[in-house]
Amino acid sequence: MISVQKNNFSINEELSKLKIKYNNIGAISNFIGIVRDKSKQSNLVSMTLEHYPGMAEKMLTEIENQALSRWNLIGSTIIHRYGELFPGDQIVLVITASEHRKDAVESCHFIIDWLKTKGPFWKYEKTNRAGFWVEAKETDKKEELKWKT
Amino acid sequence: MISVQKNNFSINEELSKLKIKYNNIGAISNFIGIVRDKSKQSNLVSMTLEHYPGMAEKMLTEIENQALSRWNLIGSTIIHRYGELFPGDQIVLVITASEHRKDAVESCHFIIDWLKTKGPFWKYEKTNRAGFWVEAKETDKKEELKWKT
Amino acid sequence: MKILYFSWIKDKLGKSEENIILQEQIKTVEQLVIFLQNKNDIYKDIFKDNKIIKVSINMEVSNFKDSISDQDEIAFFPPMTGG
Amino acid sequence: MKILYFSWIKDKLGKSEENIILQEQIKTVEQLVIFLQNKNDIYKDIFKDNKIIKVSINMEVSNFKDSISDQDEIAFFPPMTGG
Repeated sequence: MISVQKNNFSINEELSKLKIKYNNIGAISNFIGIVRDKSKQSNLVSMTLEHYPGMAEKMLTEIENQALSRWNLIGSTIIHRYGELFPGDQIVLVITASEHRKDAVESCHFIIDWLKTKGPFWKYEKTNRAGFWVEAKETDKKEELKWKT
Repeated sequence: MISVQKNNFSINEELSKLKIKYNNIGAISNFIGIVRDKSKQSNLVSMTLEHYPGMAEKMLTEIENQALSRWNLIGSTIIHRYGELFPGDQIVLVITASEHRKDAVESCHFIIDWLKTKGPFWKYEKTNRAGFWVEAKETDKKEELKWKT
Repeated sequence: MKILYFSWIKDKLGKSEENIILQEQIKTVEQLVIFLQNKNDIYKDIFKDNKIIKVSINMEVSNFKDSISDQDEIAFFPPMTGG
Repeated sequence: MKILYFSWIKDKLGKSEENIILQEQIKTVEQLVIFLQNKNDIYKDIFKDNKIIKVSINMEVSNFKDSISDQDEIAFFPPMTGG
């Protein structure tokens, strides 16, 4: 299941949905991205996530399908928010469920690395001094490349 | 924070505790181990987790400290249950929180791999036909060894 | 042809999208960029270093050498920063 | 000396712990195992293949060659299956 949404999500609710829908889950990995309190130098006021509607959903579906084909997964959830978010707010949720831990753990890692460089989202940080678009990190590209096998 | 307990845990509560206690969290990884519905061949009735009281707490503290020293973590939680559990019940929870995702994701993976071979717990599975002690998997040992660097 | 702009590219242009009628001689993204740069200095400035700008054709990440047609939806954006 | 047993070892012995007075000539885990095996066939059977049994001394995973003393808490168990 993928969703690109403005609203917040509840990890408990999403976990329950997966557990009701599927049997024999033995391992669940999940990742939550959160707006930090601090930007590079100064305190963060807000972070606005811009996205490409349509393409965001398309890319999230693509990455979910890739994860499902590479690992033995029972189910998965990818939720990515957009709009103006504040320190402590949840940005992204990835859940992967499998019988054995290796599949859940690795695929969750894969999805989050992939989102960083292939998810059509752009972050605008407002601090108490200024506002700027967050630049993509070279290290993120490297993280994503390690899954190319 | 580590805990070896009979009672169930709530992932939401544990996440809230971490988020209240620490600032500037940007990434949270977590892993939940769950009792599956099926044993190798037949349906599972229950799984009893035996543990070595004292040593279990000692080993969980040790692994948490190792994770904190190897990765740049803001906080972490390891909860491992013992006693008789039933299909769908939660067994273990690992949470790692960091500023950047790499630290949270890798350390969570490390802790769960390590628990499999170094956590002094033994699993007894009761199916509708018989009962038996679960044997350690060779692959678990291999997973743990990949962290020896 | 619909062209979308994101992030600082949108800010510099002061618009998030525009519709243009694609002239027949424009066959690739590269040629479209030159056409845009000839419009004014803002475009010229934005596309002065192509390497930091990505393009998608119909929501598919693409190359500047790729072919385009008038029915395509093109988007220009800096490297993505999701997650 | 307190000795603890876990998992199928406990089941086979029908007990989860016992207290023994360590004879002076027993200096290592290995020697303790031989002492236990001499008690009866159940111990003999359990320890017939040491490789699948692990030992801890004072809650520290240890080797069968390691030294022990009467104040130690020893535990025998199969490979752990936590998580």
